Amino acid sequence: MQEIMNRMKARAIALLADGTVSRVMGWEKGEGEYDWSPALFENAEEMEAFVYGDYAGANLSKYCLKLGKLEGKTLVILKPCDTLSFKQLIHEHRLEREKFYIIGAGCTGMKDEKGALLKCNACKSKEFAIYDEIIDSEESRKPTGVMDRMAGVADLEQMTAQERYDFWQGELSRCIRCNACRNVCPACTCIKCVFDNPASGVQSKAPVTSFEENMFHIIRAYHVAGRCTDCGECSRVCPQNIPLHLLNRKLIKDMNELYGEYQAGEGDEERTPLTSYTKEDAEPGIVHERGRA
Amino acid sequence: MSVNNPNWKPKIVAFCCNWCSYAGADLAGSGRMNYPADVKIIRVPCSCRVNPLFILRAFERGADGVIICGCHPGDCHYTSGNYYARRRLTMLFSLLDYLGIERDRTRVEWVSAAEGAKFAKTMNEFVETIYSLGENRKLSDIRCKKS
Amino acid sequence: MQKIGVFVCWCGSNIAGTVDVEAVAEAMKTVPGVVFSTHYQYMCSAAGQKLIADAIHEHHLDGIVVASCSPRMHENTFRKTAEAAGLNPYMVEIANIREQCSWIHKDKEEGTAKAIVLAKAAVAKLLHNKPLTAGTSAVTKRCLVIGGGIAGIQTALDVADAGYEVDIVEQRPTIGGRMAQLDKTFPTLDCSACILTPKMVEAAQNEKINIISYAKVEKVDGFVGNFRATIRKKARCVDETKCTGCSLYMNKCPSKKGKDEFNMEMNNRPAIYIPFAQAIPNVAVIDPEQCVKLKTGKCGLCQKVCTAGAIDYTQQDELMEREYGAIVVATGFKPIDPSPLNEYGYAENADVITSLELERLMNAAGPTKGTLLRPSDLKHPHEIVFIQCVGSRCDENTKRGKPYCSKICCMYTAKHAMLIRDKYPDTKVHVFYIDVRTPGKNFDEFYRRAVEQYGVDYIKGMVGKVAREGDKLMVRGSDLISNQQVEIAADLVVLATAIEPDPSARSIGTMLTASMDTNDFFTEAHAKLRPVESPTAGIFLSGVAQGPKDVPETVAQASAAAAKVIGLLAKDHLVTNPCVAGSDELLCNGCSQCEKVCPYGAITYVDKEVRGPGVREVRRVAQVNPAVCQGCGACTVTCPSGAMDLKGFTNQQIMAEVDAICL
Amino acid sequence: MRKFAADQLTKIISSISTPVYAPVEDGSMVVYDRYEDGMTLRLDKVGTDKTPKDILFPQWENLMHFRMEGKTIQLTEEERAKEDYVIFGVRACDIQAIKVLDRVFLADPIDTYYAARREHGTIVGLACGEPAKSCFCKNFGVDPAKPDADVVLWPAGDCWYCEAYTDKGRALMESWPTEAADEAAVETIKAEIAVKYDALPFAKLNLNGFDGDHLMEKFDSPKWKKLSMPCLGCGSCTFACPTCQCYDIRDYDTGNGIQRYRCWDSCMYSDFTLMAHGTNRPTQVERYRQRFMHKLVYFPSRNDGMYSCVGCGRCIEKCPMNLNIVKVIKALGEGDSND
Amino acid sequence: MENSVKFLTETVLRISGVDPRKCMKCGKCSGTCPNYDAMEYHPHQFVSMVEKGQIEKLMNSDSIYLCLGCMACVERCPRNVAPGKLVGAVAQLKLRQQDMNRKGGNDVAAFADEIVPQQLLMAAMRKYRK
Repeated sequence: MQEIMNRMKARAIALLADGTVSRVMGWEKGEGEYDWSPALFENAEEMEAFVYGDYAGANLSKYCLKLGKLEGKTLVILKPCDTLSFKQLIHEHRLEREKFYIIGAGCTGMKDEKGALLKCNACKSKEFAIYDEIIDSEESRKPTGVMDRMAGVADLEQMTAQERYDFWQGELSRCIRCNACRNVCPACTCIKCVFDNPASGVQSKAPVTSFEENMFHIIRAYHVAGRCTDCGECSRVCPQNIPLHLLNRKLIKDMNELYGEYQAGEGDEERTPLTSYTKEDAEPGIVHERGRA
Repeated sequence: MSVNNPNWKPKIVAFCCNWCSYAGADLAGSGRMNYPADVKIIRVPCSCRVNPLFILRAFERGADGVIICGCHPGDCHYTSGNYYARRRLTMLFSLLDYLGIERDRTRVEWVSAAEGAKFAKTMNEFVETIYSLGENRKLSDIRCKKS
Repeated sequence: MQKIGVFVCWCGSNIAGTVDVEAVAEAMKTVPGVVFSTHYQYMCSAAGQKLIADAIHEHHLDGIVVASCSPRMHENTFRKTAEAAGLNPYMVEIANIREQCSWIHKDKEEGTAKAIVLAKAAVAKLLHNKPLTAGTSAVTKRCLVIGGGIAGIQTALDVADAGYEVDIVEQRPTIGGRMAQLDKTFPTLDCSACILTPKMVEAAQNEKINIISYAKVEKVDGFVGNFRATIRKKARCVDETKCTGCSLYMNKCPSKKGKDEFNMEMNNRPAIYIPFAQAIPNVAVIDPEQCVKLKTGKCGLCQKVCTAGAIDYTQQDELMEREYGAIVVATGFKPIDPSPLNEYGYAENADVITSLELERLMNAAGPTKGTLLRPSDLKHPHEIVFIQCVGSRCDENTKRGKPYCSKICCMYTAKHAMLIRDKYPDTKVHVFYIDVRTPGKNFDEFYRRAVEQYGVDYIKGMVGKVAREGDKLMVRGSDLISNQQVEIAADLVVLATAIEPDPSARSIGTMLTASMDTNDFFTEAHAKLRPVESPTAGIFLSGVAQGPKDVPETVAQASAAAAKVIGLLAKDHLVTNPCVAGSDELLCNGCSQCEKVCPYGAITYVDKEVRGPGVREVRRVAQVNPAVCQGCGACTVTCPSGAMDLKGFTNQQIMAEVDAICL
Repeated sequence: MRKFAADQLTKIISSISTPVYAPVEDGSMVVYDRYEDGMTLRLDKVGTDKTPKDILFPQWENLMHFRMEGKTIQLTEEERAKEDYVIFGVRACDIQAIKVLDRVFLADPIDTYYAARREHGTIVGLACGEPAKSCFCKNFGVDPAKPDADVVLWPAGDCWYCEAYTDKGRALMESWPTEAADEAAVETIKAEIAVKYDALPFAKLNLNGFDGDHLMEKFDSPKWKKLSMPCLGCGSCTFACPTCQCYDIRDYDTGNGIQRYRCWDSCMYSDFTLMAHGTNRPTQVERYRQRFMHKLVYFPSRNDGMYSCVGCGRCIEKCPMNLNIVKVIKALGEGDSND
Repeated sequence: MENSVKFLTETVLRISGVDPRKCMKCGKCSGTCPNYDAMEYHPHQFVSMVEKGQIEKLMNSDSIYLCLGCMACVERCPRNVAPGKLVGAVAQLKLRQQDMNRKGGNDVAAFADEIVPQQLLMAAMRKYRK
C-alpha cells in the first residue's frame, strides 16, 4: 500500500502541476494512527500530508457533489467499491464526469481501530466501475473479505416475525437521529431531505416514538433502494452501532432474487429495479407466502 | 392473537385506483354486496400513486390494515403504473415483514371495474384477517391514540 | 381557514335508507372549516344544484363537499354547478356515501358513522385543495406519417382528404413498402401492384401530401399538438426535381454488384437505380456503397447520359425541421432471417427460400419474370414443400424465434399453394402446418379451396430436417394425423418465416417515448378500447408496427388512425387535464428517476439557476409538460425528495384523507 | 471518608429507593439508563457512549398538548419532574458538563423543565481510575480524581472509598453499609490518577488565545475552510457531547391535536435556527466554526472563562470522519504548550 | 401408492423438469427423431401421454430403450418442452421400479472419456441394461 500511495502522490502532484486538475481529494493523517480524515489538497506543498492506505476507509464519492460545483477538475481517489457510488451518481445526473479525474485506488481491505471494516469483510469487487487511471498492485487485485454478503440478512429471515421485531426494536431504539447515516450516504443526495422538509408530512428531528424510529429507517432504506451500492458507510459511521446495512442488503437481496441480479453503479443502465418492470414480475403476495409453505 | 378490547373495531384503509378498483367498489355497491364498514376507500388515479409514505402514515395514525387495489397487470389505464406499483409495494411489504411487522396487515389486490364481487370478497377476507391479527401495535404512533 | 359547505344527499331512499343524513349534516357542522352543512333529497336535481349555488353565494364558500353517489357519477355535475356559482370547479370534493356506504351496509348506525368519516375525509382533503385551471395549447395542423407502406399511404390519404397537410417520411427511395413486393393478395387474388400503385400515385398527386423519401426522422420533441421533428433527407445524388425516371443510365452504369433489395436480393442492380417501375417518386437514386464515381472519383457515366442534368454527385444530406400536431407510426415489418434455424438449411441451400422471396419469384417484375424457377439451377420445381410457423410461436427461452403468431402466414401459404397448383398443375405441393388459422372474412373458404379444389397436401406436423441429396431436398417431418414420419424429396422448400417489426421501430419508439412491447411492436393506449393510439398523446399507430396483420386489417387500422388524427387536428386548442404532476424546482435533485417511469415522456430536464440564502448555483431540474402528462402519479412516488407532486391528488391531500379516516 | 467492599456495590444500588440511572450495557454500547437488576453495570467505562445529559436534558420531552374537540381547543401543560432520582457513577468531566448546562438552563429565564429535574436529582460522582487515551479534561480545569458531586466514589480494587459532600449526598449515603476509611489512601489514589492523566497524548493541549479578546482573530481564520471540509454535517458530535444544549421546539400533529415537544438540535444541521429568510450559516464552514467558537470562545467569554468543552473526548470517538475539537485547538491555537 | 397415476406422473415430471402443458402439438420432435420408425410411441406421444398420465403404457413399451438420446427433439422444440427428457425420465422410473442395482453417478466416470459424449453414454447405459 505504501508503494501505491507513493505512486498516487507523485501522479497527483504531476497532474496538479500540469494543470489537469485543480485539486486533489484524498486523505490525511489525524492525531493517532487510525484516525485518518478525508482532505482536500490544492498544491504540491499541501500534498505532503496526503496519505493512502489501510485507514482510508471513507467513501469520497459524496464529497464530489460539492467538488463538482467548483471551478476546474478535481482529482478524486476512489477505491473499487467507491467507484460504484460515483458511477451511480453519474447515472443520477448528480455529477458531471468531465469535472473529475478519477484515480482508481487498489485496495487490500480497509481497517479502523477495531480491525477490518465491516464492508470489507464481504468485498463486492476489485473492479473499477469508472476511472481515468488505476494505481494498484498485484496484491490489491487479489480478492479480500470473502464472507457471504447476505449472510446477516439470511439469518434474520430465518427468525420468526416476533424475533425480527424484537431484534430491530432493540437496534433502532438506540437511534439518536444524528443523521450520520443519511449524510454520509452517497445515495442520499436530496437537496432537501423529506425528514427536514416541513411540507413533506414526515418531517421529524428526533425519534420521539418507536414509530418515528422505524419510520426514518424504513423510508431511508426505501428511498435508496435500487440506488444503494451497498458501500457500507451507513453502518460504519453510526455512532450507535446500528447495523443499518442489513436493511439495505435485504432490499438488494430481494431485488436480486425477484428482479434479477443487479448492482447499482455497475454498467451503463440508468434504470434501477424500481424504475423498471417486467410483465411477469412476482406479485406482492410473494412476501405473504414466504415461510408459509 | 388476542384482542384486548372486545369493542375494538379495526380501521382499514383501501387505496383504489380510479379506473378499475374504485369502479369495482362502486359495482360492489350497485350489486348491494356487503362488506364491513371498517373499510374506507381513498381514491387515487392509479396504484402507482400510492406512496409508501401514505401506507406508513395510515399505520402511524392507527390503521390496522392497508390494502391497495389497482387494475390487473396489463390493464393499467396508464399502461405501466401498476407494474411499478407491484415492484414498489413488494419491496415495501418485504421490508416491513423484515422488520417483524405482521405482513398480513398489508395486501395488494388487482380488481377490475367488472369485479364488484371480487372487491367485496377481498374486503371481507381482509377484514377477517385483520380481526384475527388484532390491533396494530407495532407500527402505530402512540401519540395518535385517542386518550 | 377556508369556508366549506357540506351537502348531504338522500338520493331518495338510496342513501337516506341506511344513513341518517340529518345526523351526518349535523355532525359535519362541528368539523373545523365547515361553515355550512345541509341535506336534501336529490342534490343532483335542478333544485339541489340551486341549493348548492345559493349556499355558495350566501356563505361565501371557498369549497364544497357533496356527500352523495360515486364521483364517477356526478363529480362533473357538481363541478359545473360550482363553476356556475363562481367557484373553481376543482374546489369540489365528493364523499361517496352511496356505492361505498349506504348500499353495502344494512345497519343504519354503522352506515351513518361511516358516512360521517367519509365526509370528514372529503373535507380534510378539500382543505388542501387549490383552485386548478385547465390549460390550453395550440394545435399545429399538420401530420407526420413515419413509413410509406400501405399503412402510411392510407393514413396519409385519409388525413389529407380531410384537408390537413401530411408528410410521409419513408426510409427507402420509394414508398410502397412490403405490399409493393407482393404478387397477389389473399383471399381475392388481386394483383397487389394493381391495387397499390394507384394509391401511391394518388398520394403523390395529392397536394396536401408531401412525400419525403430516402429519409429518416432523426429527432422528435414537443408534445401532442406541438411536435417538432428533425428529418434527414439522405443524399440521392439525383435532383428529384429534374429526374424524369427515364432509366437511360441502367446499362451504362459499370457497377452491377448492388443487391436488388426490392427482389429480396435475389438479383443484382446497378449503383444507380429506381427500385421498381412504379416507384414513387419515380426518381433514380445512387447507392453510395456501389457507385464508382463516389468511391474513386472516376466514372460519371450516368451524368453523361442524363439529358435532364439531374445527376449531382456532390449532393449532401439535407436536414429539415418541421412542426406537426400528430404523428403516425407506420413503420411496418420485415421477415426474420431463418438462417439460425439450421434444420431448414436456409443458409446452405439456395432452394430453401422464404415466402417473400417466393412472392418475388412468382411476380412478373421479379428476377425470373414471373416464371416459377428454383434459384439454384433455374429449373421448374415439381415438388414443393411449404413449412409453416418458421420462427413464430416459440417459447421465448428457446431463442428459436418469436413468441407470437405472425398471423398472415397461413393465408399467404394457402395463396401460394393455390397459385402454384393453378399455374403449374404438374407440381405437387405439401404444407406442413401446426394449425391453420383462418379467422377472416372468406378466409377459411379460401383455405378449403386450396385443399379441396386445388389438391394441396396439408400435413399436420412439423419438419425436423431439410437436407440436400443430389438435386433434391429431403424434407423429413412428422405426420401427426397418420402417426408416422414422412420424407418428401422436394425441389423447393418455402419457409413461412415469422415477421418482426422493422429494425427502425425501436429507435423511433424511443424518440417518440411511445411504449413498445418486448418484441418491439408499439403498444396501444388500451388493448381493446384505444387500439390505434399510443399511450403517448398525439402518437398514433398504423399497420404492422402495432402487431402482425394483413392488408385489409392494415388499411382498416390506417383509416382508424387517420380518423383519430383528424379528430385531433380539427381542434384549434387542446384543453389539458389540470390534475397533472408538477415539480418543485427548489426540491428537485434532477436525478432523472421520474423520467424513467413516466409512460408519456412528459418530463424533461432543464438547467436552472437557483438562488437562495448562501446558494447560487445552476441545477438540473425536472419540468413536467402539462399538455403531455396524463396524471398517473408514477413520478411522484419515484421522486425521493418529494419534489414531484400531483395536482388534485397531492401528498398532503391524500395524507389528510388518511388522517381523517384513521381517527 | 467512608468505604465499602466492592461486592456491596450492586446491593447498594438496588437498595436505593428512588430510580437510579447508571452506566449500563445496551448491546455494544454503554449508556445511562434506569438501572434494574440483571443489567450489566459498567462503572469501568470512561467516555460512555451516551452521557448523563440524557437524564437531565433528554433528547426529547413534551412541553404541552393542544387538544381539538370539534372547533374548540384545550391546552394542557406537561407536568414538571417531581420524583427524586439518583444518577450513579458520573465522571468529573460529565459533572463539569452539568455545570455548563446549569449556566444555560438555570440562568434567567430559568428553564423550569430542566430545573425541576436538576433539583430532584442526586449525583454520585466517580473518580477516574483509568483514563482513555482520548481524555483531555484537565486542560479544562477538571480534576478527574475529584468530581464535584453530591457523593463521590473512588475505586480501589477490592473496595470503594466514598464521601458525601452535600446534604443530598449525606441523605443518600445514610443507609449505605459503609465503614470509616483512611483519607490518606484516597489521596494516594488521587495522586496516581494525576500522574496517569499528565501522561496522556493531549495533556499538554494549549488553550491560550481562546478567549473573548481573540474572538475576531479566531473567527476570521482561513483555516476553518480546510478544517470543516470533511464534515458531513451530521449530529454525532453534538449528540455525544455532554454540554451541547441546543434544542428545537416542534409540533406533532396527532390528528386530534398537537403535541408540542422539544428535542435536541445540532448546530451542524443545515436547518439549525432556520429563519424565514434562510440561515446566516449557509455552508458547513460556518456551522462547523460555530460549534467550536461557541465551545471555546463565545461561551467562556460570557461565563467567566468557563469553557463549554470538558475534554471528555467523545467527539474524538464518535466523528465518522475523525474530526474533533483537539484538531481545531491545535490548528487555531498554539498547539501543545511544550511544542 | 407407488404406482398411482399421480405418483408416476409427478415423478416423471420431477425427474425430467418438463412441463408438457407448454406443448403446442406441432410434431417437430417427431419430425426430427432419427429413430422414429423403431419406436412404438413417438416423441410427441410421450408428451401428450405423460400429460394424460399414461405413464405405465410408456414404461412397458420398448420405446424408452429405443430413444437414442440424441436430444435433437430437445434442441429443436420451439416450445422448450424437451420430449427427450421425458423419455429419459420414464426410462429412469422404469429402472427404479425394477430396483436394479443401478450404477451410481460415481461409477459413470469409469466409462467416460473425452471422446464419448455424455448423452450417448447415458443412452447406452440405459439400453444395455435392459
